[in-house]
Amino acid sequence: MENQILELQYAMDTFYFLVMGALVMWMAAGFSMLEAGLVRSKNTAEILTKNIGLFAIACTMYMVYGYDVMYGGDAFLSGISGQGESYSNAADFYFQVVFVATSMSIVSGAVAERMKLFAFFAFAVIFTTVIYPLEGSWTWGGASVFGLYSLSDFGFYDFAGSGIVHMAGASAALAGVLLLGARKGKYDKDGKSMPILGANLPLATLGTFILWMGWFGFNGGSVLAMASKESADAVAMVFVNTNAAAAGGVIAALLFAKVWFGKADLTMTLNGALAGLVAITAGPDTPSVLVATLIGAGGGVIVVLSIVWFDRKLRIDDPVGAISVHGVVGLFGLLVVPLTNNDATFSGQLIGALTIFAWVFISSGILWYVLKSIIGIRISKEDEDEGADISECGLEAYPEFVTK
Amino acid sequence: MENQILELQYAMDTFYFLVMGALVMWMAAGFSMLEAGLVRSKNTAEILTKNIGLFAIACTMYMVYGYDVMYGGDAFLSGISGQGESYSNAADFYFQVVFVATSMSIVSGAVAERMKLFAFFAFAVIFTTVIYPLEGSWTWGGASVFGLYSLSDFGFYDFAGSGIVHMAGASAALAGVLLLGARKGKYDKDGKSMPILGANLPLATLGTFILWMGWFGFNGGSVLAMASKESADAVAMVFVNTNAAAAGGVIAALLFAKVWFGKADLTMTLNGALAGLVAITAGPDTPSVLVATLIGAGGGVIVVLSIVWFDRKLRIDDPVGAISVHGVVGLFGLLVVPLTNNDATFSGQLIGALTIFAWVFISSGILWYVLKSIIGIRISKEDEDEGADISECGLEAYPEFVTK
Amino acid sequence: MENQILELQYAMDTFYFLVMGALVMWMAAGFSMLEAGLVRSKNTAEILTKNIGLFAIACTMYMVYGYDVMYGGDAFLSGISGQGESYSNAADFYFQVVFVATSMSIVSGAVAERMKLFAFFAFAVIFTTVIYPLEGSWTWGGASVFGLYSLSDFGFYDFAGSGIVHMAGASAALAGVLLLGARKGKYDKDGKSMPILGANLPLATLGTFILWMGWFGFNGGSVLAMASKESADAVAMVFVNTNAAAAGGVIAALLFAKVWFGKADLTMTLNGALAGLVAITAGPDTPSVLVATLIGAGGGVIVVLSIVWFDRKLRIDDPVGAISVHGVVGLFGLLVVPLTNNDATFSGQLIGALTIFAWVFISSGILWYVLKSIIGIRISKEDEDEGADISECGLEAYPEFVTK
Amino acid sequence: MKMVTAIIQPKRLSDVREALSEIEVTGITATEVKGFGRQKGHTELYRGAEFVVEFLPKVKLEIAITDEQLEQVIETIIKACKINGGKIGDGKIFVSSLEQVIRIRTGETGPEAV
Amino acid sequence: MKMVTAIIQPKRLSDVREALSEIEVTGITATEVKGFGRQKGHTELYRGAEFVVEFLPKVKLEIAITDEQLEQVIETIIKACKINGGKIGDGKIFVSSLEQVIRIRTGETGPEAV
Amino acid sequence: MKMVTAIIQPKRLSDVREALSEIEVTGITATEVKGFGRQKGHTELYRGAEFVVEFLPKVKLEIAITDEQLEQVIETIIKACKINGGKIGDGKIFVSSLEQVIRIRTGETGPEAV
Ligand SMILES: Nc1ncnc2c1ncn2[C@@H]1O[C@H](COP(=O)(O)OP(=O)(O)O)[C@@H](O)[C@H]1O
Ligand SMILES: Nc1ncnc2c1ncn2[C@@H]1O[C@H](COP(=O)(O)OP(=O)(O)O)[C@@H](O)[C@H]1O
Ligand SMILES: Nc1ncnc2c1ncn2[C@@H]1O[C@H](COP(=O)(O)OP(=O)(O)O)[C@@H](O)[C@H]1O
Repeated sequence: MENQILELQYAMDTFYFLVMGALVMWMAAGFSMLEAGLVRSKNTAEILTKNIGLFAIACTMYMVYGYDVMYGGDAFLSGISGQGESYSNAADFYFQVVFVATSMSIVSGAVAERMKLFAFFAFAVIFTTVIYPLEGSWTWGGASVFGLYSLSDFGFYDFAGSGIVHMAGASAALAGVLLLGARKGKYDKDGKSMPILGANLPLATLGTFILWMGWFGFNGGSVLAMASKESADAVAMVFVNTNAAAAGGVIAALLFAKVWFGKADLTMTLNGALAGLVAITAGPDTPSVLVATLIGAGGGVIVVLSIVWFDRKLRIDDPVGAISVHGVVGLFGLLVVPLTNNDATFSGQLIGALTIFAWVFISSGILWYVLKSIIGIRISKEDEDEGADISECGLEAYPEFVTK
Repeated sequence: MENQILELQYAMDTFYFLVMGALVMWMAAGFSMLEAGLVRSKNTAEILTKNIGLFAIACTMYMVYGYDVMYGGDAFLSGISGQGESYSNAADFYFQVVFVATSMSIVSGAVAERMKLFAFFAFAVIFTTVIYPLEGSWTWGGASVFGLYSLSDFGFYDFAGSGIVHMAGASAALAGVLLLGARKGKYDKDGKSMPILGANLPLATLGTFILWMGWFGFNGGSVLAMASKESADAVAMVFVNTNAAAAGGVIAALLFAKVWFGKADLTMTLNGALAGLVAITAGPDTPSVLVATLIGAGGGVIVVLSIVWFDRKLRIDDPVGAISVHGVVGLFGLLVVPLTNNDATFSGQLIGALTIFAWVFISSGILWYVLKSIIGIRISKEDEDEGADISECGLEAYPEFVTK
Repeated sequence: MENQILELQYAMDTFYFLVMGALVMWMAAGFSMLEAGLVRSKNTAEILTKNIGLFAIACTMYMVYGYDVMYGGDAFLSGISGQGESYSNAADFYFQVVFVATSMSIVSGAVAERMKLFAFFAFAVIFTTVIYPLEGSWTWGGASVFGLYSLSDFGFYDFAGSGIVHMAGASAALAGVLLLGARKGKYDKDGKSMPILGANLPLATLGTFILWMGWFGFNGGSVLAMASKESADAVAMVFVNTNAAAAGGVIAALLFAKVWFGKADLTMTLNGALAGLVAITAGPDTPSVLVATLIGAGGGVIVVLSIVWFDRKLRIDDPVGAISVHGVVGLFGLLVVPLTNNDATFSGQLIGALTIFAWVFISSGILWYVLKSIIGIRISKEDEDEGADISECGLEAYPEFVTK
Repeated sequence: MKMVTAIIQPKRLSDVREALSEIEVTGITATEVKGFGRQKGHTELYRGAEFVVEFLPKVKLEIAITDEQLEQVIETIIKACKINGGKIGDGKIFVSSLEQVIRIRTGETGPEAV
Repeated sequence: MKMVTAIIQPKRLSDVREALSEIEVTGITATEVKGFGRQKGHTELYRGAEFVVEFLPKVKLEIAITDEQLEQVIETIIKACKINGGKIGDGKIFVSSLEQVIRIRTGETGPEAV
Repeated sequence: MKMVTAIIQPKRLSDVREALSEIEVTGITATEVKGFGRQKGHTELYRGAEFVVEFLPKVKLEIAITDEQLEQVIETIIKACKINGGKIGDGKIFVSSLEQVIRIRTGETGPEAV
């Protein structure tokens, strides 16, 4: 009977991982819709192809090699079996693989509307096989950073990946955007930022809601156990705090944009929701619900400032605001963890953030550079005018609707 | 070992609440898409902003005060902790909070295309902090109505909230719509109703499917326990009946509209699905599957009649049909419970419905009136012509597509 | 205590069925969005009506009679109760009913843009009451084929329904399409295939992601148990393999189309994802993750070839590629099972496939023919020009957007 | 015969159409256009950046008429457009001459075909 | 030079275009318009309420040609539009005179630029 | 008065508009059209089948001007369109005569109304 109970615990934890993993997988749809809504219609089919393609690449490459790099498990290509210790190993893999895809999804939005599709896919192959898994091995994997130091020694704490997943994706995106340059027409001759409007805001909103829902799996699953009172309480608390932070992000971004710009800016509000979610991800387990709401609200304000700052001051063109949402707010999320969690230290968070950023930014930068030199990463001016849909995919996303 | 079993039960019930809650949260996306699809494109960005904003407000205000009002739990702002008795308290809160948001979502559709965004948000703050929680306290909370009488004494039974959530939302909506008036151009000088077409029916259909899916969480979670044979059977039966009622609603509305109008009216069919769901919500636990299908079908017929009646006879302009779907059919749902459930009495259902309606309609009416007097609740004629997207949000939902 | 453990197992298995079933129900939204995105805008409202209508019909007719036919359970109309042996009977019904709807959904895409709505519904009634349940009774139901032979004797193995659900749907679709003919303008006077573009590719992509997510329920739930270590491991493995096959299908279709056509064809990529999923469905339990990826990739290549072949060589007009995705690839899925599963034989798979195809194709053919003779199955040329939305539903899906 | 081309506010379309059918104008062709005139475009906002939408949505009506109808048609359009008093953005009317009009169905030409 | 403006049924567009290219018309500009003529609009339904869509979708073709081409072009259009016999809604053709035509790329003017 | 109708590449719209406002043209009506000229359409792909999109997106500008402005306006348009040297597809300009122009708001007519 003892055994039956153990089996039940095993089954419940496995089931929990699978359900949470399915929710995280769903985030792939969220990123696709968000990005498809925020680009111009002439680049929509391409970004959809990019998103479904990168998800497939992430799932395959992480299976082939990345999982092994990150968790140093069994040998190459054979690391995944049904059996596990306290839950199925396959369920663990399933949950992990959707995280890689999430990190990679972040990149696609920032380089939208001008990057060559297959250059992006080539990047995705390396990112999901090596770049992400390596930094993942230093953090969740517990390995030391190139044998030099161990992040856990410094009190680095990143519950579900504000840094490991989100800031990492944003760092790769930043490196790419810097080498890629702004979209044609984004800045006029005086360097003034020209708005380029997203074509389909209901899609972008849908994407945000999907991400919000998927995030329950993202954070909730990161408790890594369900089948005991303690872990059940932890998962429940994480759900509540994740929701509260998203709500806080929405309210803060909405009000802040209303006061600053005079209107209730929908795209900023959507970014506020995501910022709230990113902000809480580093530590949804320790704050009270009220504090979680405030952390989310902090993210909501920061994201508005950051997007404007990147766009108008730094003149870094990020069509969907991915670098601000996932990078800047991801960092913020890491830095507020010590406020409510004694296991984390401020310096540990900083060192961790720096380590992740340095590694991902530099390695991605080199990779983008190599790709740029060999096959080129940017579509031609002519193709950009006509839209990446025609040049990369040979079709249009909304062929029947007359567009500007 | 005894203890381990208890922990497993605890974990399973908590997990069940969280999964059901995530499904209900998903309904927020459903309402957004449904409403975004049924308004004109010039009011789409605004309604999206409204929907994501109200969800955030509901989550925050219910946390700050509403939950406390409804379940008279611990003190202000501190009521939510991970720990609970037979399931995590946080999971319970999570499940409850998404219900408030649902009730509030109902309002947004009815007042669409003409209400001031921030007047609506102000209403949402009070509705989710006081109006809804108070009537919730009389029903699910078990408190007596202003110390006068107790609904449970009369045999009032509302399993998952046909009345408490749906009719309540519709009552607030009705009060708002009466003070707000019809959209410009909705009725010509002879009072003839002019159709105002929804701009994006695939979105509306998606929203309906999302709501259908989320409803499994809404009704299924309302069994409030899973970890025993009895409760598992109950949850399963609730799932099946919920699905059956939605199916019945679709078929009935489709056929009824076909016979009446000569065409298979898609928006009526969508409303039929929702009507079936609303109708079964008061008692998905007791009927057989066949009876559940018939209850849903009843809702499907009623909703078609009611929408036409409100639109053409009463000349109450409800762009998405929310008052009919959630109010009229919600009442119908309450009234059919005694047919299959001996714990409920017809008079109890009537008294309960009246209590909820009277409280919500009057308190909301006063609140709308106050808002109207102070800040105004309606956008200007000029802004209505140009669309609420420009006036409230400063952007358009589909800037590239040429519109009528 | 023994009893409590049994109850917990019972509860967990029931819960597992319900969650998996909700995911499969969600596939109805996936098919709707996929098809709505791949037809022209003038036929969009009609196909949405068709999809929600068929889902409702499937749920109702299977309840009324189909479930009884398939599993020979209790008497007509009373077969569904909460109670079950190792899980709730209602949960089992819930899971099964969404499968019927899936099979029926496959048909709607292939006959899109030219079939009469109510002829389709009439077909759906018979298909879900008799045609599908009968072949289901021979396979999952364990009954012998018209008392002649028993498929299990030959070593026929179809884990989650590559044949029983998908190929069956495609067979019914093929019979319908043959009697219906191609859409007006699909082939020019020389028989050259003219492309008819889908109006909304983001919707089609969303639909694909929804189906991908729902498929975890489809395959994962087909393990039929969760509450033991063995079954938990099996479910986890099925999840991982399902995901891997979809990823393999995407990559293969994307690359194959890129090499063949020179562009990254989005609609082919979407079909690749679905083909990967269909291919693995007959046996997601036995292959390793790598092999699952390859099976999916096989499906991805086959689907591209098959779609082009049907379209240009056979001149069979299938607007969404349903016959290729579900029929041809479904067959492929059946045939590769023996490679990794010793319980299945190649001949058994062939006999099973033939049995299903013969029955469904012939019975559907007769039914379509009868419908054609009595009420007609095709809308008029005039209505086809104007679009089925106006003729069948009396409204347009995107009334505000100017179209070609 | 004349071709009258009127650029009007979209919200005036049904008023103008009704007014014209009262004076027995039986054919109109309407096009959605973007207009740029004295009326300044309105300002929109995207992610905090303001920008001016310079081309405003207008409707262009093309109405082929006989020479005799000209004056009345112009007056009717002007009246229907100024229902709420004249405002900037109310639009313009252009008149040009038509050499020939042909009804495809019947092959009729000239004034009868209008 | 002449400007021929033909309002036709959208479904006739490719027929007309093919017929015109056979008689060596090399340039056409097409616009989606809404037409209101003798043809009554069709009835749609929304939530049980019927309403008439008065403006029907049409395509407007503008074709600049030399004076000599005029007759042939008109005949060709009429023929292509009446492929299934003449029906109400088949459309109209308007002819006006063009003072100048300029090809932007080369600066050519007059008949060569057509 | 003249009506200048220019069919241009959509991407040249803002250049042309700016150039025209510098020479004090105060009104423009722009329409999205599909053009078919010497420039061959591009090839798209759908499910592996190639097809030619024959009608390419263009923008039609209609500009009512006084007779005196004609030459300058034409030159300005040509210059703005050939910013990157002339290419096939750059477009065409048609000039016709206007008999009357009326500003609806004020009722002004003739050159002042332009
Ligand atoms: N000279 C012109 N040529 C072409 N179209 C014009 C001209 N002037 C005005 N229009 C059209 O008429 C519309 C109304 O013009 P507007 O500036 O409001 O006129 P007004 O100066 O009479 O108030 C403009 O949006 C434009 O489409
Ligand atoms: N007098 C007119 N002025 C402008 N456009 C017209 C006129 N008459 C007809 N049209 C256009 O031609 C289209 C076809 O007209 P229709 O009423 O079918 O012509 P008919 O009377 O020749 O059958 C109309 O939809 C409209 O766009
Ligand atoms: N004869 C014509 N009549 C009407 N429109 C024309 C004509 N010739 C050209 N156009 C329009 O001008 C656009 C540019 O034409 P294009 O073939 O590129 O001209 P070019 O031969 O000067 O390069 C075409 O797409 C079409 O819209």
